[in-house]
Amino acid sequence: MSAERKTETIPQWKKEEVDDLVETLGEYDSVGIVDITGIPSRQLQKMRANLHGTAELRVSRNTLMHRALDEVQDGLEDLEQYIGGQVGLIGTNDNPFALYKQLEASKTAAPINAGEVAPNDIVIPEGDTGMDPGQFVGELQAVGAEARIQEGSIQVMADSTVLEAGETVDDQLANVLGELGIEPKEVGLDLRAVFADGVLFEPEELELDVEEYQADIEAAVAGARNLSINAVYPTAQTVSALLGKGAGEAKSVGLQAAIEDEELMPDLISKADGQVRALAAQIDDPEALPEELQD
Amino acid sequence: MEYVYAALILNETGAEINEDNLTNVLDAAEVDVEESRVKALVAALEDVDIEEAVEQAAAVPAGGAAAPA
Amino acid sequence: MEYVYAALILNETGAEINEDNLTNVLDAAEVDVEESRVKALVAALEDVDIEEAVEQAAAVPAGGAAAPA
Amino acid sequence: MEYVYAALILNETGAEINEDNLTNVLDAAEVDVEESRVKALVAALEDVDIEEAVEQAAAVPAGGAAAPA
Amino acid sequence: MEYVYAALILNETGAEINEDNLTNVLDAAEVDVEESRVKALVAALEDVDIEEAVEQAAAVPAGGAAAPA
Amino acid sequence: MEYVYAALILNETGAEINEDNLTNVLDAAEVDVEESRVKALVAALEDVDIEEAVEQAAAVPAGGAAAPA
Amino acid sequence: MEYVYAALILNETGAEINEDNLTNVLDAAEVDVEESRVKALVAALEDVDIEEAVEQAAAVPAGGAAAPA
Repeated sequence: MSAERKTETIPQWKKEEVDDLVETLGEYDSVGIVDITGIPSRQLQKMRANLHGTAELRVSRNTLMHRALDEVQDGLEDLEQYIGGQVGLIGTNDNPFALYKQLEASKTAAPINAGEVAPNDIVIPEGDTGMDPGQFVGELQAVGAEARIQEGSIQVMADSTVLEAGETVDDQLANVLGELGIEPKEVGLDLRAVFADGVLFEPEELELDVEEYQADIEAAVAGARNLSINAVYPTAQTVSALLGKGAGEAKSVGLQAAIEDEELMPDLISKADGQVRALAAQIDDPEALPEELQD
Repeated sequence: MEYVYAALILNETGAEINEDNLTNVLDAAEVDVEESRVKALVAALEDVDIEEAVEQAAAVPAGGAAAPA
Repeated sequence: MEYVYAALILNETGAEINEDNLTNVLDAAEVDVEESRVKALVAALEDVDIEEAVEQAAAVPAGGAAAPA
Repeated sequence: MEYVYAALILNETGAEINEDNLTNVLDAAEVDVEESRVKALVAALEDVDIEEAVEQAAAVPAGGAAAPA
Repeated sequence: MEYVYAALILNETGAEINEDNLTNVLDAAEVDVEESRVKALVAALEDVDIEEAVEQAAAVPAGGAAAPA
Repeated sequence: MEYVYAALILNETGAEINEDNLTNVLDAAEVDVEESRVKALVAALEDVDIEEAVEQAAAVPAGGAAAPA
Repeated sequence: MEYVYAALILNETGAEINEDNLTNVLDAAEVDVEESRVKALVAALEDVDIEEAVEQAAAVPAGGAAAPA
């Protein structure tokens, strides 16, 4: 209904564009808003091509994207709060976590220019710059790096944070970073939010700690094994351990009781021999011991 | 081990570890449920402190929980 | 851990560890399923070698020190 | 553990570890035998090399056999 | 070791570890029972705390799990 | 362990490890000798290479839990 | 070694480890007893806590490989 009304107020091409966006949105289980700020259009084309098969990227006017999301509703309107600046719509039938991972992995490093705001802390890493001694050491020190000349070259003695996230890069720092070849920016499609099957995810929720999951699985498996063995509920995976446990228990009882069993004899003899040697070790007088027990 | 995992899920949710509940969970995973294994599991877990049995390494000196009859 | 246990049941049965299957198992255990956790688990397991994790856990007695309550 | 011990006895005598034999041994010890546990044990043992499991246990030093009798 | 296992079953059930009971269990397993071994076993176990001995076995990883890396 | 020690004394002297000799040694130590244990010991040692068992004991550091292979 | 084993037998039976008792045990094993060695052993053991020494050795090295099949 509302769509009908809107079509009267906007030009035909806009209507078609919105319809098209709506149609696109309908094709995907998950829809997200990505930040494309600063990505040159040629690079954007390449990124779009790389996503082919897993996700579709649509760039349109923000107002039209608002309109399209609003039209679809179903919760997608919640994404509107993330529209702002240069953004695009991204749709995928993949798991949103997988989408996030793919986008993160496809980000590339880029140099930062004077006047730009640092997206994260900028660090000049410890190490040999490979540069010959010269005035550059002073420039490094001026931007806050712990640099000195050592063994014939300019070295940074410790990881040095030269600019904090949110601060603006000045000419001098841009120059130093350029000389060092440090590219502190990550350029790529930056996922702001994804709406997937009724659930809205922000980036921090989409970043998975795979190691933690691995650890959880190991803990779960180990716990199940413990339970199976401790409760003596044999499974194909634990019955060997239970048999081993039973055999070990029998052996322990057999050895403690010195049970005259053929299987236990070698161990009982070993035990006796060990005891003789242990006792002999406490005896200082060689006269009291046979040769084989003397040190 | 799927039977044990099923019991552990029920244990986490606080649901009773009985034959019906275990069977439901296993059914949902499309396990071809063997009644005797379900029964055996319920019987084995009857007098067991599951938390403790899960945490206690199966191979470690038994303080008490180790060898329930 | 109930989500992980559910995944392990599916792993044992050879069923695909996807959102539907996980949700079914958890539903059957009357877990109040959080879709986002299911999604996250499915995604995370794409990068985890479950068999390896299972073997790893089996090789090492879990629990470490004896801690009988 | 009585079910496991019973299986180990049968293994030593070379008798088949089946439900009947296990039940006989346990009955003789006046164990209140639960059929389901017997079944579960037999099922679990199906693909297991008992000799190997027992030998591995034997290869491990028996826990500090402290106070001699 | 079948004689020792028989003793362990009796120990679990709480039955007395005497010649008759041991013989019954071993008979049921179709062991060709040697009276003198049964007698010797009873005598050997007389002064041993079986529970303690069993628990000491648990100090060692059952199934020969190698020390964790 | 006194029965085992007695057997090892006989082994050292080169005397036969039979019931009479074992009984003599144990009698001399005023052990209240149980014939059945003596019998069982003789039987158990029949196929055991005592020298080998002793050597293996010497090869393994006593007290140290040898790492299982 | 036989002298030390004889001492261990006496230790187990609770008999005093003196020259007479040691000599009796060794005689019974038809050892050609050397009096000076018996004397020396008795004297040497006077200050030794035999129980402790024996227990230290009790973490038995497994003669696993020697176990008859």
